[in-house]
Amino acid sequence: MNLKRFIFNKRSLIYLVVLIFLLIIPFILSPFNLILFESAITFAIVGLGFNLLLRYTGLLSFGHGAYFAAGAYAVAMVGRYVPSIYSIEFLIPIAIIASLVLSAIFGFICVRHTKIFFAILTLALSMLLFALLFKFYSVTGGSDGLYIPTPSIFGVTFKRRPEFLSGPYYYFLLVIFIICYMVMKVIVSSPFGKALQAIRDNETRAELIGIRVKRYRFYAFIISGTFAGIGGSLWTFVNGHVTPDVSHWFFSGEIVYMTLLGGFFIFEGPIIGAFVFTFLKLYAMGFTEYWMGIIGVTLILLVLLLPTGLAGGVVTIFNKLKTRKVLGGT
Amino acid sequence: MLLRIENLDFFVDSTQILRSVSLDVNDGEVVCLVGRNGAGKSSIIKSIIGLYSARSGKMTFKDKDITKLSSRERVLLGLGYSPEDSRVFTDLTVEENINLSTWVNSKVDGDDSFSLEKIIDIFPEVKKFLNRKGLYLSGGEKKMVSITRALALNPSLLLLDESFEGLAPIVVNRFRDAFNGIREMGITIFMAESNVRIASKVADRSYIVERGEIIFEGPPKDILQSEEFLKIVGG
Amino acid sequence: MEKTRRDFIKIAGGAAIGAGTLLSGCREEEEKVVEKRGEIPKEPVKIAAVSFLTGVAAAPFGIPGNNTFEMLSEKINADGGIMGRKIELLSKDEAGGVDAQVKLARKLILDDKVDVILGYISSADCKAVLPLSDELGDLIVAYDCGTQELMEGSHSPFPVPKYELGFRTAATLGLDNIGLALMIKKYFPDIKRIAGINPDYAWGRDSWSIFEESMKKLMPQVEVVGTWWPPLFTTDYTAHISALIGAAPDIVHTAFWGGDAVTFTKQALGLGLFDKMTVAYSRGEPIPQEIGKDFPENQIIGCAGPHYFLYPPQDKWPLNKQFVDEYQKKYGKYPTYPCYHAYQAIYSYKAAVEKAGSLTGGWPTVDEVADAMTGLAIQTPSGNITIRADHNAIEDGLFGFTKLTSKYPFPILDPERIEVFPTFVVNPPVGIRTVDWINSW
Amino acid sequence: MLTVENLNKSFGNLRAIDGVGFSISENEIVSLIGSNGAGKTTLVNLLSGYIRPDSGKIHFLEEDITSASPYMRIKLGIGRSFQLVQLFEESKVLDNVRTPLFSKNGKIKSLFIPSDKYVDIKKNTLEILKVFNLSHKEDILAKELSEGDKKVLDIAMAYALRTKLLLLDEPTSGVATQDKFKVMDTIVYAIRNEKISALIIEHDMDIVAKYSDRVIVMHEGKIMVEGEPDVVMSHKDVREHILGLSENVTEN
Amino acid sequence: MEWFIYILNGLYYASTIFLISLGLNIILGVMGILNLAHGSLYAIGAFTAAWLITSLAGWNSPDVLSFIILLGGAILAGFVGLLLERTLISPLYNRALEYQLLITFGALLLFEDLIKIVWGGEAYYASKPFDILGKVDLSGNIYPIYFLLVIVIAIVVKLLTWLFLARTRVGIMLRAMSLDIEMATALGLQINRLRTWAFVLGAALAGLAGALVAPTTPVLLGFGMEPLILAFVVVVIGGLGSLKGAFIGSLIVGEIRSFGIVIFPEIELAILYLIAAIILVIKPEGLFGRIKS
Repeated sequence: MNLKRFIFNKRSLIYLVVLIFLLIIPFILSPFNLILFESAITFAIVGLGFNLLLRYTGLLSFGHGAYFAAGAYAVAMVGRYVPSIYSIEFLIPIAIIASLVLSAIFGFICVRHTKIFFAILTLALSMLLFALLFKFYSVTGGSDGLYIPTPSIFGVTFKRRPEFLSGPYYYFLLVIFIICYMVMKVIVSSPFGKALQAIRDNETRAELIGIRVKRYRFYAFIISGTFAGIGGSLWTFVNGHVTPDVSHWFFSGEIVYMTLLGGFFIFEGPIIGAFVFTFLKLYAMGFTEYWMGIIGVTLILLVLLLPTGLAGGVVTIFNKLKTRKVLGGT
Repeated sequence: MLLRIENLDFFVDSTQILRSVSLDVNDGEVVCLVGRNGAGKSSIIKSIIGLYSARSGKMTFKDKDITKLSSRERVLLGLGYSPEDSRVFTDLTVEENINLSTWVNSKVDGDDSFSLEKIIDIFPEVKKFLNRKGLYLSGGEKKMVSITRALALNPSLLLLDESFEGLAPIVVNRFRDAFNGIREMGITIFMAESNVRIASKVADRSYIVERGEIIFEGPPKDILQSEEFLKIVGG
Repeated sequence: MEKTRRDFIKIAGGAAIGAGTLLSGCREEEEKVVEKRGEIPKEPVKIAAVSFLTGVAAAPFGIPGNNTFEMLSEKINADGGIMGRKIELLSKDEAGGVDAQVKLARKLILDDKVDVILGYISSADCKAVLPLSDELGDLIVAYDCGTQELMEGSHSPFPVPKYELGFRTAATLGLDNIGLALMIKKYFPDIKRIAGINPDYAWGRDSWSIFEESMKKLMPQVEVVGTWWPPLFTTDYTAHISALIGAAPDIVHTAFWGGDAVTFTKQALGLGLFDKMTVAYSRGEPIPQEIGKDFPENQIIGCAGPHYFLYPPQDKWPLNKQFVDEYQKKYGKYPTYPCYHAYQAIYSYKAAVEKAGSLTGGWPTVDEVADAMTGLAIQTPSGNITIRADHNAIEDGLFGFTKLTSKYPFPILDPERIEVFPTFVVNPPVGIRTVDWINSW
Repeated sequence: MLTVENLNKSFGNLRAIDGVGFSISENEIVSLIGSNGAGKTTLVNLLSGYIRPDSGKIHFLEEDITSASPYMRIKLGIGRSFQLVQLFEESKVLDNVRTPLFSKNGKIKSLFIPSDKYVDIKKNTLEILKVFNLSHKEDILAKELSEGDKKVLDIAMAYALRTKLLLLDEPTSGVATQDKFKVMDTIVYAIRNEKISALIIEHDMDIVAKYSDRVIVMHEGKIMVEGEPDVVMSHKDVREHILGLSENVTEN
Repeated sequence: MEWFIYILNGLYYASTIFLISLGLNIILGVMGILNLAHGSLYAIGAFTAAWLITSLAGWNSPDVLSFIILLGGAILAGFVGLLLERTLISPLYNRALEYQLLITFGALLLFEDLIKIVWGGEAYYASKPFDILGKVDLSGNIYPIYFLLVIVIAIVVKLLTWLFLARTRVGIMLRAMSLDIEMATALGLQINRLRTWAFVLGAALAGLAGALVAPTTPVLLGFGMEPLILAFVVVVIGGLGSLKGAFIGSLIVGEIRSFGIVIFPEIELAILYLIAAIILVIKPEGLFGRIKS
């Protein structure tokens, strides 16, 4: 693609606007909202990975919290037991390895099944991890969870978390997020991604054209879990604390919710969902003590009225407008 | 006229299965749909009982428009259905299988002419395994139970899908007698059959279904005499 | 100090040139930062009170604690407030788990801009929230939670204070469990077997480990015949109780509280546990009131310090009589130890602000309040407390045995067998971890 | 090209395939006909490796593939289509054909390169679509195609694997009567054009007569007759048992 | 004779879990829906019973009334189940799995807050039925009669459910439906009404379980979360959609927990998940699973 076409491409323009918006976020958001925004970015990364399974492989995981927890606890454990390497450039690779190993183990079991069995199996395994994190108090801190100190980034240390979160970490997060976004975007459009979609559409046929269905599901599972792990590790630095709750099925349910809220038929849907959900939840919490009810009602309405999610809804409206315009013109 | 179908179109997703199907069934007739496997016979029958809903077209039964009615409403109006692979509830006893029907029809029908005894007499063999579970029946036994179950709905029109499929020759004759018994009860039969020879022995009138379309209407022996039709419906 | 602490807020606030909708509150904050000494703002002082308002810990701790915060805020406001500023109390629910509390605390400080958070019953919440004080630059005062780890380092001696802006105005669970061991040594010198049943989280784990260490030192002949760790909010303890009966200890240690204590006690009554052994409740003071006269007699009860509505005797210590009377009048119940803890928290803050403010003449900064709070000693309905250099208060330890009397519809502490262990007997010295201190006996 | 020798397969007491032997040469279209239960589908399943024979041999391109896995057979060049089309319904037509090509070329393990960067494969895909008369439909979803196009696409997918022998199970079932020749014209054009062989199971005698080089007739697990369409169709046994054209047929 | 008490403890625990998982499995078997809001129905049963008992405490009502009240929990939970099925679940029968799961998840969130609105955030203590029954001496071991009553009730409910499904019209229709829903439709069974029946029955069983547990422990927000997870474990072990599976699965869970607490007190919770995971790996449809993978 030549430069001129790239610049005047409508899509590039949208990307540019979004990028500029993301770059100035720390200057326009209040500190509290910035922290929320940062945790939304981490959930968006999880959502990207989650949707590789749901949208592109056709598998509904109800236990994605487990891989999130793997990433988060990897950070926490290093902080607790090997503080000498507690800097972000070590922590993230360690988190990736931890979530990769865990999703490989769980994935090996889960990919042999589909549909509700897959959902229940992933749920059960994440609860197993929850029980272990909960039970091994002396190692994991049990239900108290573990404190996450502020890490150093490439040798730069920060005395207080706000200094860390207000600027440097936000941009660091943004870079990781953009990398994750691009990597996932490439993955779903790569031959590998096409193979996954083939499996989703027709397992028998996929097998017939020479795709090893279980093996590719397994690969997708690992990639998806690793993205969750990356999201989990990045989230801990924002949150400052991690508890076994992130491996509870309830948290996994929230990941599913975010993805559907944004609209899982669209690549960017889970990202939108992550942001909307994070702010919705917090503002519902601030607005009323009955925030769970608000989230629940939103979810019910979403399923009943807007099954394609927010992004899907926007696209539908947009398409309708477009057709109307075309009709109007003739 | 008992049943009339006009210009029925049926789709699965974007794939058209039935193409403007029109047919009639008169009171007291035995009408047979003939055609190869996959020609669309089962789809027509399932559309009549309401398991498939037509995209367009009209169905009237006993002069009522049933196109939009639920299966239950159709059953209560007098339709009974025995599907291709019998589909006897495997975990229920034969008696329970048949009782299900009587519970459905008793709700509207205080009709004294209805007698379960008489219905079971169509296939008296059924009495021998009333307490057996569906799982432990042979193929022929399943067919008998399935037809008895449909009859227990006290229907005016019985829809039979491939009732003779896989039956041993001797049993085929047994079933033919049963059909006569059903006729004598005043029940109209609309059946699907891929074997045209069998169709010709039981049916008054037939339709050939090919590629989702009705391409012929007339007595089954006409089919047997036409090389063209025989090529289409197979041996 | 001040500069770095407020840096984040300044960066965010100062950079917000022309920013739109989400700016809420940043400007206000900026004004506060440049406040001049000697002035006392007119707007009320915002105090967030975080206690369990829902859930199983609400009735025994959260509601009494929050009631006390409300009652005392009104009282302070009626008497002219803190340095003339009225208190605006924001009562918040501690329910929802550790993560929810971290988020809430962050919101209270960054979004609601409270002057201080007084709160936290759960040890887990304390551990998770106190670090936020220094991170976000606001005062957080833990008022009730007991974990000794909160202010202790990983080895002795540890540097103090651990948090510059984090405090606790009550003693640790070290007091409860060392005191229990001392009680057992005094009243059951010949026992051979003990067991523990504790909720499976920091509170239960820490309580048991302190108790076990103390027993090893005080009564080395005693054998631990089993420990059980049911999860919090277990509804069926029958299996644990049967296992306990099977293990046949002389005394069972438990740090159960609230609903868990009630469920356990009721089911243990049903299975006849109390016929075979004595149970030592490390912070059992509210439990007899909750269960009523069914609560078994002759069980050992700790009071989380010297907090009891009948001690110090009301005729000898009028502050206790006044507090009990006011509370009873307003809420129809006797105050329990969380009420006393709430008293300590809000009056410590008031005293610290006034102490710091009297020096400068204006409303003190957060750091000045923190400085004033360190080393503060005040009188409370339970006697005296001192907040030490490690930002943790120390108190005496009160223990007793349950006994039914005709005067109250629940067993009270048998006045004949009340034990008060002096402060220095049940609290380690500053900078020494509780466990290390016990091991040094 | 394909040689089958004395193949046997029983299910319980039923001898589904009973001593079947035949061969298919290069660039040959062979139709397989027979009444229901004659063993046609069993035979196709044996050829594509879904079931194993009790005895007998299958050779393909000089190799003994009697016990090769379905996957191996695909690699060797035996493709198959189904009576009910098996498409990637939610994917674009383009990807329906491109994914098999990626698979064939060992590219599906490629994670970090967008599919569109494989220009050759895309070009190849578009060529295949053109051969199968699906040009200009590459960007619509497979589920939105007409039944006839779906059939064609199904075969295009099998073809994309560089198949040398196609096993087609009722390529026109479900296609409307007026479209059946159009569909077959497209398929057979592609087969002839690419010089591959095909074994077609078909009920429709019009199609059998029009497109086959040779017809194999199966009856009760055995091969009854084989030969050129005209010869076979006029064979007495075939007329009697398969086409049911004789009057004095005894019941079963 | 201690083991005898351990078995009884296991039975008691199994009894409540059985009632919940039985309801969950009926819904799963007949409707194919995994009801995440099942724990909330359990909580509603518990709150109803606890609230009625504490409300009546001041009235000096006859003792037997407090036992009858326990049924109130089942009835209200059944009624809430009816509303839930009619309004939210029935539109989703033809939708994908993720929507069915999410709508029950949404219902769960909503119920948690509705419970908070109706009954407030405080815990309810309603131990009257537990207290008045007292204890019994079983060969030297004291045991609360109430727990024995719960075990008996669970056995009775099992028998009644079995009779209901084996002998009654609705029961047989429900079984037919869970075996082959299309055929059941074609026979004219009232599928929608039967689905409602199944859901109400499942909900009422959950409510009954909650009501039975209420007198033994304070009833508070979030009451249904833990039992829901345990019911999942039972369903996974016993088999998806199988009534026998719910029964055997509950016994396994109850007894493993009871003996686990005695023998390996350190890992009482994890051991259940571990067993569930192992069974899932070996036999993913569970020991008596009917829904096939």
